[in-house]
Amino acid sequence: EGEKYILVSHAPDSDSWWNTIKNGIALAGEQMDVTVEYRNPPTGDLADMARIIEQAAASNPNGIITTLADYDVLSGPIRSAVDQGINVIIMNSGTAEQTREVGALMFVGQPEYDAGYAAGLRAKSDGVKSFVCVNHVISNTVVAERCRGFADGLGVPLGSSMIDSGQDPAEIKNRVLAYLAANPDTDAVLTLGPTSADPTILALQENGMAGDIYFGTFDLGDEIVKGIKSGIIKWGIDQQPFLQAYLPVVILTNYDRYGVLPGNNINSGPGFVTADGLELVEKFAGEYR
Amino acid sequence: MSSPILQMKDIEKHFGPVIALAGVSVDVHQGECHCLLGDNGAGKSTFIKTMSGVHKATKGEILFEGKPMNFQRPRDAISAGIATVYQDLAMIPLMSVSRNFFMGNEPIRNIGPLKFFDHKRANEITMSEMSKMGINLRGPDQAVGTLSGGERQTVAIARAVYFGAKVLILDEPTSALGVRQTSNVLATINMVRKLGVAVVFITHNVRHAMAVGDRFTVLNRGKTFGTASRGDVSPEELQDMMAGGQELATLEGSLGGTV
Amino acid sequence: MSSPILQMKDIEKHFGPVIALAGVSVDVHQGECHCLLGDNGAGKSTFIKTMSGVHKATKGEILFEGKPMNFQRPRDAISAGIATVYQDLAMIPLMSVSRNFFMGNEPIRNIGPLKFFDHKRANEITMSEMSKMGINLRGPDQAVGTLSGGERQTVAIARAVYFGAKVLILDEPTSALGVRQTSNVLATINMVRKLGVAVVFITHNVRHAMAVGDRFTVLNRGKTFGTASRGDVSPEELQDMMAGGQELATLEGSLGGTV
Amino acid sequence: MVTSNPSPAPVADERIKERSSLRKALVRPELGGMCGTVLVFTFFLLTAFDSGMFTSQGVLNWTLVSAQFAIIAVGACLLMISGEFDLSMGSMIGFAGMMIAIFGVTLGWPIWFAIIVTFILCIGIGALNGYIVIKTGLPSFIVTLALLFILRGFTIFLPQTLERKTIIGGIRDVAEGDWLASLFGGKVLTGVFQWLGDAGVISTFERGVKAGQPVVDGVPMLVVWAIGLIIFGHILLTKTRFGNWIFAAGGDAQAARYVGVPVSRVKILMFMFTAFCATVFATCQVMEFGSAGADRGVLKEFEAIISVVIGGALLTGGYGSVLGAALGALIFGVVQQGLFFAGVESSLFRVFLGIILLLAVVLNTYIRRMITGER
Amino acid sequence: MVTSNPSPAPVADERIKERSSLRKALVRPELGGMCGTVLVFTFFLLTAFDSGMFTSQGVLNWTLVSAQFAIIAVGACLLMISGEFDLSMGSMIGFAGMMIAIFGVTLGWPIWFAIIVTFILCIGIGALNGYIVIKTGLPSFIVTLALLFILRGFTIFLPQTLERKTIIGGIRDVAEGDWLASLFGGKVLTGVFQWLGDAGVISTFERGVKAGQPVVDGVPMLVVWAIGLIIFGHILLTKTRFGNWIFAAGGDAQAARYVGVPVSRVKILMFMFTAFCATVFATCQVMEFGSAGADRGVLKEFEAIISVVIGGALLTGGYGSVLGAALGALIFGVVQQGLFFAGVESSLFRVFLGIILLLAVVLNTYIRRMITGER
Ligand SMILES: Nc1ncnc2c1ncn2[C@@H]1O[C@H](COP(=O)(O)OP(=O)(O)OP(=O)(O)O)[C@@H](O)[C@H]1O
Ligand SMILES: Nc1ncnc2c1ncn2[C@@H]1O[C@H](COP(=O)(O)OP(=O)(O)OP(=O)(O)O)[C@@H](O)[C@H]1O
Ligand SMILES: [Mg+2]
Ligand SMILES: [Mg+2]
Repeated sequence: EGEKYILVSHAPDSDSWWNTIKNGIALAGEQMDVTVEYRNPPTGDLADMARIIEQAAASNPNGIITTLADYDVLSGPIRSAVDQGINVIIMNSGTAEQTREVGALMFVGQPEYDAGYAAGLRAKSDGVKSFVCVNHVISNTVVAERCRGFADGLGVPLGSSMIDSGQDPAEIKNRVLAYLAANPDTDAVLTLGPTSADPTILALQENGMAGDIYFGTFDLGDEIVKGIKSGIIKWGIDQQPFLQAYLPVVILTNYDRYGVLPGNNINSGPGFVTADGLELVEKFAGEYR
Repeated sequence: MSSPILQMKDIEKHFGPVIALAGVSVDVHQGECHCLLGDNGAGKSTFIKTMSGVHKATKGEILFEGKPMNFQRPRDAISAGIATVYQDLAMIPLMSVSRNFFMGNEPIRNIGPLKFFDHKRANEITMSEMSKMGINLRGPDQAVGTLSGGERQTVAIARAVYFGAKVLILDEPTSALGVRQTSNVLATINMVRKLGVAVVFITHNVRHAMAVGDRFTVLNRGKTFGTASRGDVSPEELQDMMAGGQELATLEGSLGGTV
Repeated sequence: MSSPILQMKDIEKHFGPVIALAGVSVDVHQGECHCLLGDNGAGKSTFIKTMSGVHKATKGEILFEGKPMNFQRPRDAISAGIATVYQDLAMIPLMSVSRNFFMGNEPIRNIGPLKFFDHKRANEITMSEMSKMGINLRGPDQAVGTLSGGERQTVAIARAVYFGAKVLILDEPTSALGVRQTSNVLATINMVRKLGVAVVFITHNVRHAMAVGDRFTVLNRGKTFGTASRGDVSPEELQDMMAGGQELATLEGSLGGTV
Repeated sequence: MVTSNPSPAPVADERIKERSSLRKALVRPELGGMCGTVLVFTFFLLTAFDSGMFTSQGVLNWTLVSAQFAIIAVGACLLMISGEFDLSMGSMIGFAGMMIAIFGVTLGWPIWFAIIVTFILCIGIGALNGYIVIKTGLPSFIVTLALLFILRGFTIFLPQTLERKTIIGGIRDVAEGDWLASLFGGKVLTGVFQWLGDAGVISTFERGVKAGQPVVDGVPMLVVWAIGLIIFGHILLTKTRFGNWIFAAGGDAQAARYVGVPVSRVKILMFMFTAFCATVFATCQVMEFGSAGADRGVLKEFEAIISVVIGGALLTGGYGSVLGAALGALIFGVVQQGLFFAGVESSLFRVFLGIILLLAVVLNTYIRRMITGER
Repeated sequence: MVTSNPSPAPVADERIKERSSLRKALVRPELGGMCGTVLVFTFFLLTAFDSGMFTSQGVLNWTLVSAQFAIIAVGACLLMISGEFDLSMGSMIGFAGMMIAIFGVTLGWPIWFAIIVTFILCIGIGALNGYIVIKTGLPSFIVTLALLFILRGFTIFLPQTLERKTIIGGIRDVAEGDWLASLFGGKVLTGVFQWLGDAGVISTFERGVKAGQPVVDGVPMLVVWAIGLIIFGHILLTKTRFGNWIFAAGGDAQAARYVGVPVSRVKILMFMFTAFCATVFATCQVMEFGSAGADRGVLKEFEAIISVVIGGALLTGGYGSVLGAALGALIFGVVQQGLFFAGVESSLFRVFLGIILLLAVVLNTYIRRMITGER
């Protein structure tokens, strides 16, 4: 019935994980018959993101769905959108407490640090003692939290375990190779998304460590799923981005139309995807998973 | 006299609000040296640039060998047989002398089906042509930017003469030259003229003009004072016209006569 | 004769493997016009550039008003009182005539404690100085890049003369000038010389040199043939030396005498 | 000889066509930018009028973005006219913000002191940039590129080592009531806006806790800084002796040296001014958002250069105008935010951005040529 | 007059100092790059010798990275010498890869056909770039910047619309056994390496599934392409008529036009060649990694320009060398990978990268000046 919702993410253009989010809101928009728009700061600069939230508020939509990647930066614009009478749902990153503080309706998602921490605990119980975190967007403050959480979960210092891999697949591959050559006693590899996971798989295949080294990754994609299937990757952390995008649209629409609202925050993750039950994941990886 | 090889009819050229040429007509014949004279800013360079395809005339007609010509770019004029030495020389300072010499006309050596720039030949020709003009280069691979002003000018002249043409246009070719080089250039003009080439020669030096010129056209503030043949005009008259009819500063007699 | 204002002793200048000056000594006195003559590539421009602080001499000594001077950059020479017109003019094509004229020496208008560029005054002075030299500019805000060759050269000369100095160095100032402008420049040289300024004048034109020169130094291939005073040397001898002692091309008699 | 009475203005020249004074007034380097601005506004008035882009809130939004671009564009513009580039501007923004956060929050210095030290530090780095460029004779592209890496590296390394994360927050709290911080973070003319809101000129919030207050409650200091820097830069460039030196240094450094312009000094000062602009940008940002992150300012140097080039300056130096750069910043900001308002599909956002930028530049170049009669 | 017998070589000139022929051989534009290379290798031999950087595997590692840089650096170098820039190279890489994936996987065309169509398309876009630059007279910076945005936009938009994802995989499967694909994705000299492995010259894997196989089993086609393009570019630039035109077009377009060099044609062809290099890069990448992503090639244009500038070319055009650019790519690649081998603290990676780049360039400039005796 013509409601308009805008989703603002903190991701730079072309980050493939957010593609699932786009598909999620598009589907929800279609099903609920509302207009949805996706917006993001092209370089991933959070200060630019704040401006986009202000802009979204100025275009007076019925609701805004946004991440709370940095409370300091984003709380101001979000709060003034709320003050203006726009319904806001926080997705993906942020905490329940912060959600309340900015006056948003609810939180759908899973904080990055917590996800990393959970993964770290799991790896620790699998006997991992040292790791390398392949960070393809080192200047992005949100994604780095995953590495920090993982290190804390493992109980080891992050120190020089995080490498600045760049985004080019060949560079990622060769930097992983170089790192592993220089630090042969590394127990585990953690990648932060398909961009860094895909070339890392190739790197491990090339130096013969595939299947040998403990390999976990965030987020799913075609190659990651194949990797899990073939046993190269132990697990992929799925925070179900689809839900993070789909649910807020549905919830906001129903809230606007009928005034109904779930009473609690929704945790969409962390879910560990392992070699068991891969079928649907395989089919929709990169699209809805 | 033969029919003119190049006719410029009523050429006008405007740059935005500036009227550089306000209707100039000149004929150039084979085997003659046509001197273009005039005060600074009279429009000489602009005029020859419309001849050589650098500028498109705002108004007017150009006939080359009797046929109307519409040069879109210097390339067209060059392939029609017009070689030009520009006042601003058209040299690339960062490139070597021999690369500059052959720029646009590189000699080719075939290796199988492939065509390569024949550096050896280019270097030899450059050195010999330059020494014909009275300049002993240190080497053909010196960058043009490190040449002296006169050396640079000589490269431009030697290049235009070497690649020959039906019309050779020289815009103040001797301005930076030493006496020896100047006399070489004048001798060269004299020689190519005798070979049947039409030469258009711009100069501020009446003595140089009188030495080689067959006909003289004087420009003044974008218009022409008309064309005179050698013998019809005295050096003093010419000098007077070149100054645009304005008075010359007098200098205690020591500069009497032609400057 | 007074003691020299500028003494250059045994100046050598090498560019990498190239020896441009191989030991040249010249004295310049107040109120004299010292002509520097020589073939193309003889080293004249290089020599005056060591005078004006552009190049640092590889070897040799410079005394200015009797004191050893070590110019690190042109600024030093300018503030010591040496103004130079370079052969490559030192003009910025994209800037207007009046901005170029005052570049480095902008007139200031105070508004309260603030100092502003006085454009009005700059424009007026530019127009009047240029018309004194015989060039009627269309407007002071025309870009230098659109001036004719001679107009551009006149701006450079007018600038150097206007800002006055103890020593005025002119590197081929008349090369692109029309007869009227040339006679103005020669008259100007004559005038400033009488005001006690030392003038160093480079030219390839023997007649210009003889018209205003008091002493003549001839360079040849980086060395000097020595200095002669006016009256001690005939134009023909001078011309011979300038050609570096080599033969001139002969041109059916019509160019007899001085080029 | 030094003094000479200007002779009467020369007589009219028959070689110049008459031009209307309107046309004469139009012939200036900013013309392109002006045409582009008109074009862009017309475009968005037609396509996004009812999207909220021209409500007071919407206007504030693109004004802020344009003001941000303008602050760095002024520095980049003067530097570019003087013939150099600074690719480290974006990293400098990130670095400056991080230093303020480290000094003010981690080390707990008073915030005014943190800001002053940061300014000194960053302007020093700018001077170092310039010094290296002048001394080595290397192109500024490669020197500032190295600085780009180095500064960004420190911006990641320092907070990571000190605080174990790449964001430092809590600056707003420590800046509360600081005299210097309010110069960068506050708003001015709040009274006027309240009055305008009451008078109904500016719309007021209709629902929520702020109901009744005007939507826009003041002019952010960011905008004040932008306007101040534009005016300063414009006067410096066109009305002072130093401005002439900037043009000269960029037009032909060798020729400028010949006539005694202190080219090295001019260039180094311009590097310092660019660093100053970047630091102003960073300080405003830190004060507004209350945190400094390692991702701040990424690619901002590019955006500054884009604005300057849209504004008609030559990349090779020696030609340009601060007002043009400011208009370029306005065009860039309006296009960027306008596309959001127009609701362009996000994956096509860049396509439109590219096309509109190209059209704006092509059209303004053609219009300028038409009016000035160049070629 | 057109023919003239070259006179005997002129006599020796007393105004030139004697120089050893070694020194003469050294005076060339690549000299800077060579010194930089020696310096960088010395540095890493000292600091990272036992880290595996100089094992056969390690060598392959940085060779691959350098080869990647070299492929785009050759294109960027020739274009830069001809006086223009191409900022859309990075986007072109992403776009080309995505088009191959869309044609080959989504549309199911035979992969050789997909590759050929992509090459034609991309070279066409390069020509368009050049055409716009020439026709409008705008700086290539702004034109190709617009293309940067536009191409990146399409690279995101197309797969999103067609496949609802931004990474398209499965290319390796469809490329299996394709004759053209193997030109980009395969390895050559595998036999030689197997033999070297057996002979013990190259170490073999010790653990994992590949135990017993030689660590390096062939020269990837990427390296072959890089070497091929370097040789082609070098010969084109220094040994042909066209090469002279490239220098002339970049040195002074106006002067080159005066003497009849077809400047517009030269520049447009160079834009097309740059697009060709970008497409080669993309095709090799797609064939190696089996997938195309919307984020491929981001900032690659920068890395290409860095390599070219390290290699001693002038940003303003008219001067440079392909061999220099190739050495620049080698330096850049070795520094990047070497820092990983040397185990530099990762958040300091960029700091070191910046410092070493700066040192390499400064030092090679000084050495070049010392040897050639400039200034
Ligand atoms: N591109 C241009 N834009 C505006 N005015 C121009 C342009 N080119 C030349 N002019 C003007 O046209 C007039 C003629 O210039 P031109 O160069 O033809 O003179 P010239 O006769 O060659 O003078 P000189 O003897 O000094 O070389 C000059 O007054 C000059 O200012
Ligand atoms: N930067 C440089 N590098 C190498 N050689 C140079 C450099 N500058 C000048 N030269 C050489 O030094 C010699 C002297 O040059 P200079 O410019 O002083 O001659 P000039 O006497 O002024 O000649 P002209 O009368 O032609 O202007 C020339 O042969 C020139 O090639
Ligand atoms: Mg002329
Ligand atoms: Mg000279």
